[in-house]
Amino acid sequence: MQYVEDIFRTLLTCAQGMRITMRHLLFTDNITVQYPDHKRVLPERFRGVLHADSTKCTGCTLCARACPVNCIIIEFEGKGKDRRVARFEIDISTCMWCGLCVEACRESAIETTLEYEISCYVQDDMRLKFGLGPKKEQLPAERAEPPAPQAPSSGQTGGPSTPPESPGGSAPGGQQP
Amino acid sequence: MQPVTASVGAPDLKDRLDVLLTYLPSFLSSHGEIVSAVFLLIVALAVLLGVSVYVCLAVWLERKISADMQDRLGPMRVGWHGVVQMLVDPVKLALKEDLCPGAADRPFFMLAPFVVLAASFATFAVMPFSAAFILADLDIGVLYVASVGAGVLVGLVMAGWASNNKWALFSAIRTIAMLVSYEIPVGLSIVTVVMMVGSLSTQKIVLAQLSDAGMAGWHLFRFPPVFMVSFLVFFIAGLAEVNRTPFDLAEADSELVAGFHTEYSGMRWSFFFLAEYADMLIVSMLGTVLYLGGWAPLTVTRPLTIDFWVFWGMAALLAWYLHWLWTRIYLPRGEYGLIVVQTAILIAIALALLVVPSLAWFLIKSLALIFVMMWLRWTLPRPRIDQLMYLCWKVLIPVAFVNLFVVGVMRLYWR
Amino acid sequence: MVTPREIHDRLKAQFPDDVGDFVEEPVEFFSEVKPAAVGRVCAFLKEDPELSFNYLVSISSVDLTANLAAVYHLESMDLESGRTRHAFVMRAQAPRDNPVIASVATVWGTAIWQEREVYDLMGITFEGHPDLKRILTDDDWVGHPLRKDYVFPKTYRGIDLE
Amino acid sequence: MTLQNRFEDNVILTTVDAAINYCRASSLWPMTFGLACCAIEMMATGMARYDLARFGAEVFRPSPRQSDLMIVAGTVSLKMATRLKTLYDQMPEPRYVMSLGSCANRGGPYYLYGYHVLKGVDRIVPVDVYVPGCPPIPEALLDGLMKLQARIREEGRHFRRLAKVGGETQEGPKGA
Amino acid sequence: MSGIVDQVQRQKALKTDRMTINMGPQHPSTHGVLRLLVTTDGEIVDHVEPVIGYLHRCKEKIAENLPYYQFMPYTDRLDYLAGMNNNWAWAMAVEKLAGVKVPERAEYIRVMFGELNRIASHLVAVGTFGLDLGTFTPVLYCFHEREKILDLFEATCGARLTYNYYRIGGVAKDLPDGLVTKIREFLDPFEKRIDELNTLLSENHIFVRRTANVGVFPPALALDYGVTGPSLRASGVPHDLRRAAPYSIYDRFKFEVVVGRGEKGTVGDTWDRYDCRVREMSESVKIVRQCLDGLPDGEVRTKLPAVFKPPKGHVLFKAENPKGELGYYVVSDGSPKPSRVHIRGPSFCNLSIIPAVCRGVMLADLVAILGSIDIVLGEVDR
Repeated sequence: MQYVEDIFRTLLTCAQGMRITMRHLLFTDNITVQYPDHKRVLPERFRGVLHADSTKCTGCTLCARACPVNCIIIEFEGKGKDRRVARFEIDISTCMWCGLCVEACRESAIETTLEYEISCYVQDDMRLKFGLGPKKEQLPAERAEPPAPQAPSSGQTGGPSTPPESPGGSAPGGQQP
Repeated sequence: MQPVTASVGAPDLKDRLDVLLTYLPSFLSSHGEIVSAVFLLIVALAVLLGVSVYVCLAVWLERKISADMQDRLGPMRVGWHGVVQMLVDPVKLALKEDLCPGAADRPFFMLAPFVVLAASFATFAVMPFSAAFILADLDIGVLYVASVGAGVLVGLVMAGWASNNKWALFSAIRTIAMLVSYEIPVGLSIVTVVMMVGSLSTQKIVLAQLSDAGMAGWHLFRFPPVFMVSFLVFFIAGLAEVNRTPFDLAEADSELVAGFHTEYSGMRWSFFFLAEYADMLIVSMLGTVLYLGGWAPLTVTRPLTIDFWVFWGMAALLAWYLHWLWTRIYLPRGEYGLIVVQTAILIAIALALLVVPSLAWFLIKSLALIFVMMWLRWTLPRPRIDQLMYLCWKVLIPVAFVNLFVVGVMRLYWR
Repeated sequence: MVTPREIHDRLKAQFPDDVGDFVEEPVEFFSEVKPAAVGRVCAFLKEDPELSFNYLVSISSVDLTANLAAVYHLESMDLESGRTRHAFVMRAQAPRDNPVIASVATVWGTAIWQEREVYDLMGITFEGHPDLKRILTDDDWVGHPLRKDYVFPKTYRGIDLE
Repeated sequence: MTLQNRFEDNVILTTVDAAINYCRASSLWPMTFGLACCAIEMMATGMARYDLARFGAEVFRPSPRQSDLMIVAGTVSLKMATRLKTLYDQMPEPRYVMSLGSCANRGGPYYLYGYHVLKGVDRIVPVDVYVPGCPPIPEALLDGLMKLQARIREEGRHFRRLAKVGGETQEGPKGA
Repeated sequence: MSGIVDQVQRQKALKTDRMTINMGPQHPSTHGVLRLLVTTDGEIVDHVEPVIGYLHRCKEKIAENLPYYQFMPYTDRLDYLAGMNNNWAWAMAVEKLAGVKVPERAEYIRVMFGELNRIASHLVAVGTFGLDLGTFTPVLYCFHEREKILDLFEATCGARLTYNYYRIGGVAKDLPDGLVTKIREFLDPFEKRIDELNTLLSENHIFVRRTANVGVFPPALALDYGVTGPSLRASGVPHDLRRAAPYSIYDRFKFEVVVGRGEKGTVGDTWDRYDCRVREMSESVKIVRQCLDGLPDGEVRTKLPAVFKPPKGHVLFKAENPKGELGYYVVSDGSPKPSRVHIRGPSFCNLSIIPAVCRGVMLADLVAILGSIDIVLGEVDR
């Protein structure tokens, strides 16, 4: 009757449930990606932190207008012919990683890198500065070699006693002095 | 005894030593009880230390087993496979700020963890670790365990009431309902075993199961269906006694925020954690003593008895699992920590088997029961409080009574 | 399948002075209703056996600079087959300085929360609502944010918002 | 402190401070404080694939009393800000705050027109590590956690407040 | 005899007062920042009043100040478990308003990712429902499956949770090569994982006793409170927008609308809502397979003018989200920015039924009912 059937049903279904967890205990592999030692291969369209290439940028501010949060700040200096980008900053503390700026830029000066290890201790580390744009006439002569994006700062994160180097969380990309 | 008069001149060190040495034996023999008190104190501290080490090991083991059951890895970065993790947690907890909420009932709030700890550790006095090694071989051993175990309830309710937090109050009321009502099935299943043995002392219960037939002598396999049902009743009620999932209604994270120890932090909270794992050990030890033949060894050598096959079967399964683990699991930094640790544990158990066989058998059986408790924790959902009460009053207690009656009848006719 | 125009005409017949004209702006046609009569009209729309609008999709508030409007999207769904029989859109406008619209909380249960939200964000009070108080912002919030002339607060409980 | 890392991994030669900091760093128990989308990423970090338990942070303690790391994961609205402050005050002392995601860093996407959104958690609670991203992927959270652990290891005498690396953080009200 | 009588009298005279506790904004089982003001008499819940607004992020005010295409990333953060479906509803609302044509391939891609995201959202719903009732393991198995789907999304649009992949008039980028095979690799073993979940959770007798006949939503009451989606279908109303008012190209796909059968108890109880979500996942798998078979090629986005100005007018468009009917009421005055956007969140209405249903229910059941209607606070508070 209902009373007895309840007991046996409970025991039976509990046993089936336990069989599954035991199967996972014994036979299935663990799927953990051990982050600091094995890094997951990111797809090439991955939207990491933004990197603006100051040499390609012509200062058309299309990206600044496309950003819903206005976190790209561009300032110019000089007028007319030799007007150039004096200050190109992206404030990634308000950026929403939507990628609309990358779509808006025609010269593809601004792209998303595969970089995600950008946590830091202080607010203004999160304001990426991408330096001065090249003067119009100097463009061909001394085009500065764009700094290669910094290798992810995983460093040697070995056993417990060795803290990873440069805990200051240096921002990647062309943080030129 | 004629006192030795000191030699002329200021008595130097040598003379003092002589006086001491001549008097000491007579002094000791005449004050026997002080000696035994000191001896007991030392042994009690040893057991206390042993249990704390066990708790650290159990926490680590639970994390690792639950991780493996959920296809993940558990603590890894702290030493080899998180082995150091079990030392790190208590140290961190000890150094936390010791908060006591303003409106809390201060004395009770402070006292509750110690009451819980004292009650759960007191029951180790009666556990028969091996033929000779038992702290206090009381005649009313099992009754002592049941009654002192109820002290944990007092501590939990004190904690729940004193922390002046609505959630803690909720869980305190639930704890009363649950623990008190689950004492009865535990008591009844103990009575069925005691009726078989005829004495309450744990040592005699184990001796009753000690026979050359090995496993066949255990209570579990006496009158086959009856005692297995009784063991099941005991195990389920024991789970509820210890607040382990699927009955962890007292500190159900999803409903009550963290149960009676919501307001506790740091060291006080770790006492509750310690007490919970100690309770788990007690229930599994009690189960081993009552049903699985305490420290009665498995006759491994004689191929006729079933335990020969059981033991070597389990050993083969474990060896196969280790081999599978060695080939399949990939480990960072090349070391095979998990396997080394597991083999180390196995070798330790094997050694203990040779050195102190009865103690090792007793621990293996309790650890097996603890593994089943952990296994249950990660599979079953949590019943509601009224379903829990229904389970206790409408299912466990009637079954236990019927069982008691059947054992009584059998005991009467078949010795 | 009853078209919105027929529903409008039936309403016009039922409540001649309460129902305004049938606006045929692009995409969705709706009919104007006087704010005070909204309760009665909705009750009729729900009870009428043939129309039986049992599903109030949403009450949206719109700031038409001159006055504030509440737009009611209704649907009639037959519970066995799950088909929507017909849909209807209704708008009630209330003057900006003292926007009061009759509440439909007694007609549909979902209106209780939706009207509280409209009151909270746009400031239209619904008289006849069981407990009309703010639902999304806190009770001590000043102003109704979704109005076009809303000024963002500078500080809130001691936290500056610059 | 340099004495510490001259030996290879597992030989621990250390002072009491470093040992205490090490224990404190490697068993950070986070408090379940998920607000919005970042909470889902925090849960994903706790699950099988990224496994926060590897860092000793296995138990997501529900009550603030037993946790020592508050991960602010999601948008802090103004209605929630006062609750967040009381929750922070209820945590026992060696407590750390990780601000996860742009919303917690500085209001994120709701910086311009978000009248009801708090522009950054560090206005009400001292923040120890910021993890940019919207939402940051689980590896970024783990990276933030490791940087927090590195910083805890370099903390000064064990009861003094955190040694600020790279200058003083915003002047949010200090802990006890 | 009289002793007992006056003892009973004294028992009755014992004044037990209600206790109001609030399952505060930070509570393990409220899915996010929801506060329930619960007045209980012992374990029995007497009255529940949800207090929301702790995640109110002023989406509607932001929508009025941004051009149409820039509001798309904000729709991801509405129901942050189903970013693709929110994007889709917003894209279609504006397309219906402006009469924009969408190329064939883009429609197929949209349906495919919408359904994949439905599976991911249901996986989280089912997993956390198990968490509310005490089991910890199923949520890990569900998240393991969900991670595979998130990898597919990450390969196409670069983000795991906030995709911003749909555009007005199509889709941002075409599928990366090799994605179709990856999707098939995910779909094939998925059925087996659902059966494993069933044996582990839904068939477990403790789980059944805990959820059957608990929190029954009668269909009329559910519709009166605007409950839609799996919660409404579990009460026996086969209302699914994909079949009732097929938008996009849903009329080409064969799938059956999952309705609550009341297997373990009455129709419309907590177990049914849970079971509907589990069965809906296999329906979505069917749809994705049909999409993959019929995927045409061609470009994925129609060209729109740089400054996109839809005509003056207003529209309410509803799409079938995993949680229910997500509606956008868009009023445009001809300028590039919408003059008013009202978002009809399904979780907002689903949550509003809690006070009406949870009267005289146990505290543990309140948690179960809340878990079964599967709300996401981003959509409740907008």
